[in-house]
Amino acid sequence: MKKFIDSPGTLLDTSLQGFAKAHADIVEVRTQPNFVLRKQRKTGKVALISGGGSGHEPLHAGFVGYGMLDAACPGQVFTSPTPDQMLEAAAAVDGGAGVLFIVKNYAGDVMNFEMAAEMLDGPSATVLVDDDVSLPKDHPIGRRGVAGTTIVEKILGAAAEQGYDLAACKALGERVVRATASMGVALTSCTVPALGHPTFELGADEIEIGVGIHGERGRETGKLLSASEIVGRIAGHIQQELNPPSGQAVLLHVNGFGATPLLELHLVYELAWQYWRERGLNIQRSLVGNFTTSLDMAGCSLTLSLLDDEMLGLWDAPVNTAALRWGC
Amino acid sequence: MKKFIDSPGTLLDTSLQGFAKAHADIVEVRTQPNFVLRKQRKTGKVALISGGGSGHEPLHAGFVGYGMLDAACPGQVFTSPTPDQMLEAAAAVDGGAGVLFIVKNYAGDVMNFEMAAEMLDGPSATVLVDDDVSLPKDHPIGRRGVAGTTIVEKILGAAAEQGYDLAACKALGERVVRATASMGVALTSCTVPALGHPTFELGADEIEIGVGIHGERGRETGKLLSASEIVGRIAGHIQQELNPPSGQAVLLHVNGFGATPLLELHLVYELAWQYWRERGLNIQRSLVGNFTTSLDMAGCSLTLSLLDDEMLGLWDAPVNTAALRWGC
Amino acid sequence: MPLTPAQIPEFINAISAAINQHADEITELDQAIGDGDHLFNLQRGLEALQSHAAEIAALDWPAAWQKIGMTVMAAIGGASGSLYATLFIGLSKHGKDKPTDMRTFAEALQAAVAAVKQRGKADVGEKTMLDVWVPAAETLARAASSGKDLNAILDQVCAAADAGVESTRDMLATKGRASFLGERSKGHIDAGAKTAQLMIAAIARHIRQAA
Amino acid sequence: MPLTPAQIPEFINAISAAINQHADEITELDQAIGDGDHLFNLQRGLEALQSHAAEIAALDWPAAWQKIGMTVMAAIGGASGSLYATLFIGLSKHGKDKPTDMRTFAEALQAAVAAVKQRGKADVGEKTMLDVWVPAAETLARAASSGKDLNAILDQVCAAADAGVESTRDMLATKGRASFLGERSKGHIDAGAKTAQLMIAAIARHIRQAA
Ligand SMILES: Nc1ncnc2c1ncn2[C@@H]1O[C@H](COP(=O)(O)OP(=O)(O)O)[C@@H](O)[C@H]1O
Ligand SMILES: Nc1ncnc2c1ncn2[C@@H]1O[C@H](COP(=O)(O)OP(=O)(O)O)[C@@H](O)[C@H]1O
Ligand SMILES: [Mg+2]
Ligand SMILES: [Mg+2]
Ligand SMILES: [Mg+2]
Ligand SMILES: [Mg+2]
Repeated sequence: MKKFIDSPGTLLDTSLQGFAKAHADIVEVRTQPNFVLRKQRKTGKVALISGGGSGHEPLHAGFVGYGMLDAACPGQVFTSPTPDQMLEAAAAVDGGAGVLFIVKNYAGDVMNFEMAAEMLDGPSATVLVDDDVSLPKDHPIGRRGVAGTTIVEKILGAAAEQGYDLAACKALGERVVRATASMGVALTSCTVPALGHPTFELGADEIEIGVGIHGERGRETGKLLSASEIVGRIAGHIQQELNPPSGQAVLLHVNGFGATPLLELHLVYELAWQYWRERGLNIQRSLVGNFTTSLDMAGCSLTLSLLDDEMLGLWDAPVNTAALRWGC
Repeated sequence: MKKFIDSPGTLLDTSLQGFAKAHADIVEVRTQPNFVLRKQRKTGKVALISGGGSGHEPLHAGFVGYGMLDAACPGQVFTSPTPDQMLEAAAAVDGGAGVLFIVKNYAGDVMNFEMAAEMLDGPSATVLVDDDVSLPKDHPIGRRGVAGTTIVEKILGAAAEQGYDLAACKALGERVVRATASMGVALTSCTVPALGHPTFELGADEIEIGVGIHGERGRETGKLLSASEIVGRIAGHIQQELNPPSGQAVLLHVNGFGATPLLELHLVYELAWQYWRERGLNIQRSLVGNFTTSLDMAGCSLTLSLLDDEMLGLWDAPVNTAALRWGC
Repeated sequence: MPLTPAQIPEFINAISAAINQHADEITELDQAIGDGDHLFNLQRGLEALQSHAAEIAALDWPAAWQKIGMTVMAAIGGASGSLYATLFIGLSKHGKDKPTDMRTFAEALQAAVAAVKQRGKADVGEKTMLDVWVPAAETLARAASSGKDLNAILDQVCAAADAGVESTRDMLATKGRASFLGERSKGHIDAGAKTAQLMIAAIARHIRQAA
Repeated sequence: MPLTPAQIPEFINAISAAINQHADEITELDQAIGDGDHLFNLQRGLEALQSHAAEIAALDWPAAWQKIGMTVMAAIGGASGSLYATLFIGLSKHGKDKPTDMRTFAEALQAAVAAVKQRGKADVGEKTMLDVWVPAAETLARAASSGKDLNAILDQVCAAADAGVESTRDMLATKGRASFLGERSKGHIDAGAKTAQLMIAAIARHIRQAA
């Protein structure tokens, strides 16, 4: 394994210190237990808290700041954070209007956030993100939360900033989740620092279709395809899931898993754009880049969100975080 | 080779189309010859034009927009663009106050921009970026331009926006270049799409020290070191070069080469921060992320810029591009 | 010889030794159909317990279980972190105000395992640690209430745990990360089932030796 | 049999064939001490020339060289793009208002190579294409002015080009990307020198066959 680390055990904590310093205008990092919170807090506003295993950066810590998250709880690499992190984060950022947990649908994340919510004194609610359509809708533990999380967190962040109350935030979050579908393809596995070697081996002409974001295998190993074929394939699943009417306004997000160059991500964006334009969609907003990553995995996912005017306005609202910034 | 491409020959053009659509609020892309220009142009302002081989994204097209570049000329992957691109770009963005070319010091880039400047009718000047201290100062063709380019382009972009004239822009640019030093380390090579395999092979316990940004070998192949050792090593070269007095205000930039996760880049930032704090520097600004990449190369570079008040103010000035955005 | 919390440090050490001895196997299992962190998760939990061992040893059983639960809750993370936290907090809740003999422990364990089922929304047959904990707890309850001698009880519980691990091999995973793989999850035993069995076996071995 | 621009399409094809035949070798060379794009750069240039070949064939020599120069300038990029553009534009400038015999061509070539030196701020001995173009142009001038027959001239020029390529092997690169490698640049011949030699040899072969 070749990585910039001193030891797997110190990677996360040292990295968080660097993150805090590099973005000291926006965030603070607290330790024991670890959480990242925004510097400028606001009372009377629903506090948004997310979190999950590390290794997906900039998700979630990179989304802490004005117009998005109030706090993020980073677990060890690919390991859900623990309830004490969430409780401390809630204590630090609760502005008196309740806490909304935004949770990607993984057993570990769900159960740890659930324990935190049970132990929390004040009012809280949870929005579960499960946008990965590579799994069937009736999958026994539900679908995974993947790159659509960025969209959910951005839109909810704007809503909370504008004074939506806890119930309205939860309802909006669930609406965004329902309107959002993603699917990803891996060209390589990734190397978890504590493991020291790639989680799985792929042949030189193989790709993994329908992957999550933890370096685990996907639903299917396939032969290497052209970018057009890959886009046709995964866009097809999303299209089938959302079945948007012609003229529907959408947000198209191409998310890199970490090691895929922007040159390729923009190519994928162009192909996906063409795919959906041919199907009559009105692609109003876009997001291309590495937002929900899997360490050093090569690959990418497509996410489509059906937008209504409210969601569009909230998407466009000012945001000032390490990884997403506009309008301020 | 596993990449998202249909064919190496169409990668760049299709990707540029995707880039144009994904950032349609900020840029336009023209073809035959290819160049990217900002949508909102301004007369009476020095026009800043940069360019270079593709494969370094977001550099330079990602820096086109308010407060930074007026146009960027993307060459084929790792191949300098051609004079006709620069001439067309100049014709499109010249606001009547002359054209400043920002050129990374590579023979191909230098010669092609030189030919363009010779053929250009109006006044022009060139700022050559040569911040790579892995080469000796007296290297026969000078040092390479690497990640410091982002800093030069940001500061000059703000200056041009504020009305600096051509001579003032050139003088400032040369001052920033003199105040800036970089050095990089590669953990892997990268794969140029037209080639289809990594440009060089590194052993599982080897790193390449003092690399440029074209996947070429560095000055030296070394054994894998800890992150602290690597940072100590390359920061040491930069420190020796700039020899900043204690208390000096600086900008510290950790640049990823493409496949190195943010988790590691922030770790490197923390270690570099400690290195320079121990030497009494006043680290006032930071930039951590993938800005000057080498396709899918794993690795990173450190860049240190000594800041004076003018440079600091220009760094902080509003910028609105695909890849850098703040204050607006 | 009734067990007391004073013995907890020894149990923790025995479990740690067993887990470390099977480190590579555990990681391979969680990598094959999970995400490869299960070993490190447990090791983090065991280290945290080791550093609180003296404190825990001085408590009564319910307080000790509670402290163990809170410690692993904060140290492990992941699915196994919340599940083991639930298990130990469950033991604490259900062991309160009761004598600490084998029968009441067996009852408390059954209740705690039920809490784990609820936390995980899972049951036997889904290729998880429950395929070990459920039969082990049931066997303990049955054996303890039938008045068997300690060694016989331990043998039966260990046998149930062994069979439980093995049963996961051909199961289709419907809970945990392995479930994402669908049919591809078949053919590997579940990492969490394996470590549950290792813990049970380590404790049984330690009790036998101490006896 | 004086050469005319009408033959340019054949020359382009002959050069393309030679370059394609040595494709792997060229790429290996530019990869060993450069960045691996030299083959594709030349191929892009040659394709562009091929698509303008008919138009170029109808021009007079100075206009043809100018068009060739502008075409490669816009098609190639990289170091070789500007250098070859400079070479051909140089041939155009220096060939104007002069008869198109071998001597005046040789003079024009020397002037054009001088322009390339200036563009590249380089000279022989720096491990570049100049290690082929400079001796080839000098040899051509010497041989042409000594009134040798065409085949002998061609043989000498080709020999000079061959020797030029070989001379780059043990040189320390001081220009081009290879110079970044310092001592590590030694032991490989320069890709741009190799392709210059391939072009010269292909043209010579074609002239001989046509004669
Ligand atoms: N819903 C669940 N109910 C019971 N056990 C589960 C459940 N989900 C996962 N497990 C168990 O947890 C183990 C994985 O633990 P671990 O690797 O530490 O966490 P994670 O799955 O979050 O990476 C699985 O092997 C399985 O035995
Ligand atoms: N300054 C220079 N003067 C003359 N020839 C040069 C110079 N720099 C590079 N070359 C030649 O150009 C060749 C490389 O061309 P190419 O690979 O197409 O461009 P690049 O170096 O920009 O990738 C080198 O092998 C060398 O022969
Ligand atoms: Mg995990
Ligand atoms: Mg090149
Ligand atoms: Mg796991
Ligand atoms: Mg080259």
